[in-house]
Amino acid sequence: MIHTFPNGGVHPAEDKFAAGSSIKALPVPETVIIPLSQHIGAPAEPLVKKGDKVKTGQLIAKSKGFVSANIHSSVTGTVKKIDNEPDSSGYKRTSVVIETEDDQWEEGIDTGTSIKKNITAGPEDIITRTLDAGIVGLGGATFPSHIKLSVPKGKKAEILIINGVECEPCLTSDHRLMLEKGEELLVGVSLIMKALNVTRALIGIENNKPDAISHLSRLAQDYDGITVKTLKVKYPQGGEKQLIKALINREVPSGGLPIDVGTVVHNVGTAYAVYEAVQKNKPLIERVVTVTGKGVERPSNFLVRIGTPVKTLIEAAGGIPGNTGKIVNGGPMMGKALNNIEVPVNKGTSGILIIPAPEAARKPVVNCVRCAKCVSACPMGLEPHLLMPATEFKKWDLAEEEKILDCMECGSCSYICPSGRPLLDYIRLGKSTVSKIIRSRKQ
Amino acid sequence: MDKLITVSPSPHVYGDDTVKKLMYGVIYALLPAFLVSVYFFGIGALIVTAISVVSCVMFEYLIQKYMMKTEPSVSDGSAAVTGVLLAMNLPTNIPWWIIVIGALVAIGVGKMSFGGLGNNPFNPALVGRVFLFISFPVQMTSWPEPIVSRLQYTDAATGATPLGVIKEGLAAGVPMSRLAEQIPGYLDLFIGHLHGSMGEISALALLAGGIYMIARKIITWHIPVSIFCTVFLFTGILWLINPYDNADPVFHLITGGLVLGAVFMATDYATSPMTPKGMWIYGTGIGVITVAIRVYGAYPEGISFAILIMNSFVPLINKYVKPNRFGEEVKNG
Amino acid sequence: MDQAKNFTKGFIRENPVFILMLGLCPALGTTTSAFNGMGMGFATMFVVLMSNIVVSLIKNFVPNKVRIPCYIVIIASFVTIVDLVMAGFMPALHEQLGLFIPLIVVNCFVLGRAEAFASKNTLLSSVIDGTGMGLGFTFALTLLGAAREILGSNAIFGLQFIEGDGMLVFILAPGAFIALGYLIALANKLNKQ
Amino acid sequence: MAKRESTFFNMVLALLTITLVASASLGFIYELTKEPIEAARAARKNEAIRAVVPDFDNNPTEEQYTIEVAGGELVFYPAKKEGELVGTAIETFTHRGFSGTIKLMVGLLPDGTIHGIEVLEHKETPGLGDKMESDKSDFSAQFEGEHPEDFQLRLRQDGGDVDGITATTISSRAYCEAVQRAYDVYMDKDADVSYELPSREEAVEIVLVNFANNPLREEYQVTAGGNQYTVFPGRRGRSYTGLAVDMPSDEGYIGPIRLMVGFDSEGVITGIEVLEHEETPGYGDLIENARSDFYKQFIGLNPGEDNIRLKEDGGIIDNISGATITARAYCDAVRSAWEVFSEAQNM
Repeated sequence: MIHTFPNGGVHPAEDKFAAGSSIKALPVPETVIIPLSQHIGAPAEPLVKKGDKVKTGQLIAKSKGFVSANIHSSVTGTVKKIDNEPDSSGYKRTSVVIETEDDQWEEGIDTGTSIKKNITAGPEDIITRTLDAGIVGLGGATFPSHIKLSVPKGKKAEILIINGVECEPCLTSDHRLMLEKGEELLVGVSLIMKALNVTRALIGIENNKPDAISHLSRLAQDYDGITVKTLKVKYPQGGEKQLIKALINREVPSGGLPIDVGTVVHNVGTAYAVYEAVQKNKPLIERVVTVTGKGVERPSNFLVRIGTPVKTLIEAAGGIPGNTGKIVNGGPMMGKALNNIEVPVNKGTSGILIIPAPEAARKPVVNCVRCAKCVSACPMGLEPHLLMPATEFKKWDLAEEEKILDCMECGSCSYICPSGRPLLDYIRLGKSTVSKIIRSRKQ
Repeated sequence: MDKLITVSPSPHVYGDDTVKKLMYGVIYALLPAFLVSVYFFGIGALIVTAISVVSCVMFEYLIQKYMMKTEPSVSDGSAAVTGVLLAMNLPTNIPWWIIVIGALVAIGVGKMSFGGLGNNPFNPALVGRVFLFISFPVQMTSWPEPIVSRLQYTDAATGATPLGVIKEGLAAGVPMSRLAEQIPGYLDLFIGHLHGSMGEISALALLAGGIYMIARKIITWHIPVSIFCTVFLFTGILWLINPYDNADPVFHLITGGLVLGAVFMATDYATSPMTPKGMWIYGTGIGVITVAIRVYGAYPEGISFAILIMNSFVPLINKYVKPNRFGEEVKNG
Repeated sequence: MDQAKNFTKGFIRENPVFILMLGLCPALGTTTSAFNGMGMGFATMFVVLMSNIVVSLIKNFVPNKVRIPCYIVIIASFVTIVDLVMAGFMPALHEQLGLFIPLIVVNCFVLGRAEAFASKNTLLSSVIDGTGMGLGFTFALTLLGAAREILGSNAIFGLQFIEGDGMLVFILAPGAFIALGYLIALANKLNKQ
Repeated sequence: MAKRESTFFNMVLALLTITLVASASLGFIYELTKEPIEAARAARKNEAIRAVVPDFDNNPTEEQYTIEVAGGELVFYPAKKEGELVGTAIETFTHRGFSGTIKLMVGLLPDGTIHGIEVLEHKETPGLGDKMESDKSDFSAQFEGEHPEDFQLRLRQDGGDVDGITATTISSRAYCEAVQRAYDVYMDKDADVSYELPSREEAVEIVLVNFANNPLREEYQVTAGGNQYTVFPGRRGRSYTGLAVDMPSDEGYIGPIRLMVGFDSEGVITGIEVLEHEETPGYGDLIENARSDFYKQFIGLNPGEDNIRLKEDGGIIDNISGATITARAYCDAVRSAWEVFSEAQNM
């Protein structure tokens, strides 16, 4: 049976050019820029200073507070400076700049390629290792993973859901990971199951990746409680709430978390990272990044050290094509356009997408014809055609009443609008204003 | 960097649909009905459509340019769609100046008074049609003889629509069974060999257009299906209660402007509800009012009035009928 | 107040129908032709003028608390007089306007002039106001009637200028609303300039 | 003069003075306009009368008389010249207009030929229904000089001779009905204007044939299907010649229909009379023998052998146009009467 979520969603052209290219490790760059804020929450606190020698995998910044994550050096070398450097958001953030000298790994890290299936760590160990290794959600949200591994008091996790959907068009990093690191991934899933104390895990994969589905299904036979589920191709199925609805038909209440319906969702990349952290004692210092786009010479999936400049990746894929109009960090639907390709790859970078100039421009904006396509495309059951004017004319009460805060910013409305209206742009503005108003009301 | 790149918020890709494409899609969907009409009514169909489209586009251009003083947007095709739909709702022997007046009312009163495309509460083509219907009842209710009047325009021989025959007959007390002899067979009715307005005659061609539009996702199926179901059920009940004085539901479905109205007029974007639930309410309302007018009202056909009446409820429906909010009603199964 | 201005205000600036939007019921109901509109207008004008005169004369005699009943009695009397005289001497017009003549009593416009103007102003001003506003009302109704007659019957004051029927809708109630709506828009545009 | 205070006295005084002056002046105006109003009314009516009948020299309004019919009354204005009747103007009506009642003035010559028709009152749609007015279209002209005996007062599409007004079937049809009503009542005025239905006694004598007794004296009750019915046997000498059945049916279009059905000794229908009904004038009331030949098709049929049902119900009886339900009830009553007849035979 093929699952999907019932309401809303769109189906943009998939354009998975890099699906056939296997993961290649990129050489260690000459310089890495490691931002101290690569996750949701408080930036980590630097432990090194200018001139310090660091090894690969060495902790260079400590997580500050509960919602935060450790940062490790991804290379061996000398700290050149700790300064504000532009990152992929376009803002300057405190980063550790390291000049590479060698590639010497920190003691105790297993850099071998053998697969360690045997799980010895207990639930507490797993959570601690995850925390220590600085693992965050690798699907793009970069929420510190150890928090999602510890079930809050009074709640109970029943099912673990592993997100192998990769619903963003063009991106293929998760796809390749599932094909090439299937066994490690499943061990990682088992580890998370153990940490959460659940007996069932579902891996959801969209059916445009039949090879991954069959590969993982075959491997999963050896693992108790892990099942691979096929999903219909539909964006934004990778959204936590949509994925839960699609796989187990539960609706996370408005403003709630997956744990409210007895489930926890982790990305396949995160599961792999947990495997490496727990079984190999390896912190999160590299990730798979897809470099793709129409006109890119060699669409590829690279295993990249965190902090590598985006420019290096693009050059490895054949350089910037002549007609480039836009370079996006992430997928075409939710990624962020970059204004600078010197910025580093961070933990949340799942892909670099190069869009040709003709497609980079937006459609001309004309009158709303009230075609209701945005209403039927919204996976959250909202009415973008109403939320946009509510923001435009500053009717914040109406916007709040119409649940503007439920918007997950998937962009389906802007994608589908035949009048080319910037629905999501306004809704984002409306969301931030409404949440400010709500916060001020609470005070 | 030697050249500029675009930096804009997500999403970075867009669907293929544009207003223009959707509008031309509607026009393509109307082609089969138009061709059937040309086959049955000949030059009348061509003249009426040409005058209607040209005057609608012209009035929209003139009003936008000289009265609203905005950049004319006639190229989006919405005025042309109004023009074709208005023509579809007229008999093919109607004098040219009546069409021009209808186009002026449709575009001027029905659309531009409210601010143009997307802001009009009523379907412009229907506003024009109903205006003409009340203003020129004689010209609007004499329909040319199909096939034989192919080469005539305003001088064509005329006759009554099947719905008109039934309405008149039943009012005079003639039983259904005898009236059935006066109307074409169901196959003829379905193909379009009958008296009627230009675009409403062929249920077959209109349904083909409707299926094309649903397949191309120009419209959704909810409104036409809900109208058809309601009309079928309502007339079916009446027919079962008293088959002597009521036409059967199939007859009601394939005659008059029902298919044209349900597929092309009621589904007009700006004047129909935004949510599937709302569309059901709207379609059901149209169905009920249509049958009520047909069976109990003064006119043999009521779909135009029904659509306009339900158009006026659309803002209310949109206000109170909301889509299924994700996570609002927690149904965990 | 400048009496000339007092007289002309009723035409556009303070036109009872187009600007003040008073007396819309007869304005919509009776204006199927220019002649009917004019007849109704003059009937109303007579009532406004006469009641303005009387109210202005007795304004000090009538105590405040009973002024509205008194005004209504005065207006009703004049309306009845108009009704009877019209039935006797203009039966054809009376037939057409029929129901709407007695309704002049409840025309807010008439009571409005008595209450808002005549009860506070001199006899001369009240006469000028009554005549001016009455003519404005007549002008509005005649204009509306003419517009509907031209569009609806291809005629003006009963003179057919094109053979055949016009746009029927303008003779019917919906046409009255459409025509009135566009005339109000026009009056507002003129007022703005 | 300063504004007076709102004291009780002042208020009463003001109101009293004003109402007195008002009523006095109104009384005066009323007296003044009384005659012109009367004259205008009479002139209007006379004008209408003059328009529909030939030249006259009497005052028809003085000689007017009224005849009550179902749904209203008809007013007759006889027009005379030198003492001789030259025509009659009839104020007739119909309730079947598109927007309610239409009043017409129909002028008939003494032989019933239509001389002219004027519309007195109507609320039909301007531009459509109002074309019935003589100055708006030639519709009314087609009636002039026609005698309703050869000129069927029905629209062509309904099988008559009248060309309806385009797109205005309902008004045209109503117009014809009103004219027909005037004609019917006028032609019948010497006989019995109100179409009284036969009494039970009369009906028995009409529906039975070939009898020498007084069937009314010999009435008795028959039970059929659980109900009691009154029957009247016809006899010649000792031999039984027929039976009249007083047959109520409870399912007309509007209310019950009561028939008197006569059979001969074999069960063949010898006559039918309608005793009571409340059916629609102009439609359902065509079952009355005086109004249509509907009953004639039953004579000579034997409900035991012939299928006394409407053709659309699979039988052999022709329907009454516009009155299917009434006609169906009539057939049902006739069949039930036959059931009573056979019960009586078996007794």
